[in-house]
Amino acid sequence: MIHLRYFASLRDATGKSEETLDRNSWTVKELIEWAEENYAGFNNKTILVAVNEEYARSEDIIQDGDVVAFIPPVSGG
Amino acid sequence: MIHLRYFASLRDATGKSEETLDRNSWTVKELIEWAEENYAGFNNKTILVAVNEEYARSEDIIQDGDVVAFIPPVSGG
Amino acid sequence: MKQFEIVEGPLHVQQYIDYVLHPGAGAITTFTGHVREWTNGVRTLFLSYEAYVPMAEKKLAQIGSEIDEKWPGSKVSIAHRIGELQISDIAVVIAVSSPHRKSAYEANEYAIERIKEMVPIWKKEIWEDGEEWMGDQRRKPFEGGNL
Amino acid sequence: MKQFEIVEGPLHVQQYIDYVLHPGAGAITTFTGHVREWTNGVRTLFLSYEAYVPMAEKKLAQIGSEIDEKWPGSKVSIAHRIGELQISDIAVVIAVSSPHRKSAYEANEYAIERIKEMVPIWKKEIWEDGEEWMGDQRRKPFEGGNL
Repeated sequence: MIHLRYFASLRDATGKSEETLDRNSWTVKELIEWAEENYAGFNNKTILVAVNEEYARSEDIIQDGDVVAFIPPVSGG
Repeated sequence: MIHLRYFASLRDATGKSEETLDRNSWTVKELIEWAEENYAGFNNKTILVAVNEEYARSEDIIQDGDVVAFIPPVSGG
Repeated sequence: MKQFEIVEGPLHVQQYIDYVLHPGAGAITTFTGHVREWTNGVRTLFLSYEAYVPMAEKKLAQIGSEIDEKWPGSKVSIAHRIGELQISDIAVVIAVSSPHRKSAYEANEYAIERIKEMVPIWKKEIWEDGEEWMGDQRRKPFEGGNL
Repeated sequence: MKQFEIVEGPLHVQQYIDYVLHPGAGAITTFTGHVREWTNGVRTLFLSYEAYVPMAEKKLAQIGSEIDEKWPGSKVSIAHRIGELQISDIAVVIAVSSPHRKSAYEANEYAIERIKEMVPIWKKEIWEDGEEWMGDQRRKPFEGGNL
């Protein structure tokens, strides 16, 4: 299982702040493709993914139990 | 008459913080030369002169009643 | 308070100055980012900030480590507020001390640039006729930066 | 308080931040210069500052005018303390607000450089084995600068 977190515009787009998927061994790239198919408002050109609170690369593998956050363009400060 | 003010190292060098001279129509240059002759520790290469609280140039004329301050290298901040 | 923190209430600058002050500090710079009423002729009513809190605090601490490395002898503390903020409220405070002033200015500006680049915090602007989540358009793609 | 002032007691940063804060300010930077205990391996016991007070306040105000001209929309307040200062005490505080952060950093650094260049304030360092009036060795000759 992987735990997904949605923030800001992506929370608005999905209508949820988290959910759990019964998958593992996906790459980050595969997960983003899944999100693009399932939700409007996801754009792999601007969204980053954090796995267990660290930015991950497209080819990184998501393991069972990981917490995965979709990070839209940040605007702190 | 011109009113002279001494600060910091120049106050230490002259042993006074102010004095009045019975002169007028000196240039700034002439005043500095007078100070160099009368007091140790005056160096026209590093000392600036302010006339009535504004920096003055060597050729500026000091008028009767002016307040003239000798400004050693500053070190605020 | 923590050296690097996300908080829900008002930010008080003095607290962060006190944190970085020590006998070897000759200079302290602070930066505070405030909610500005007008941007390009559009009036902001208020802002709402959201963060991925644990990751944001980690990333603020990472900025602290980067500063330690680039400006040895400096000390930094950073806090960002989340929730609803009114005009003039402080959204972020950065305090940096260093033996000499040049580092204190440079490290402070570095910190705010890095925050805007990669700390997972989002701002929603609320105007009279709408609202929108902001995203930094100048943001570097992942491949180019050291996120 | 005055916008540009020489004071004899402790300086409180918040006061100067409050002075420059307004609804159009998106960024505020502060600089505080503190008495540092060690300089090049020599231990400072305390410092003593002296100023030509009325001229120093005029010159601080002049720096304010220069900043208004160079960074329109910014607002600045500067105070320098005189008398005897202990380790970590604040000697100078500079607060600058501006719509955007870049100006707030630049104008603030400009202010401290100008203070060190031309405001009639002098620092005496008191060590365990002596004391000396300091003078900025990098100071520009009168002819070169815009004092």
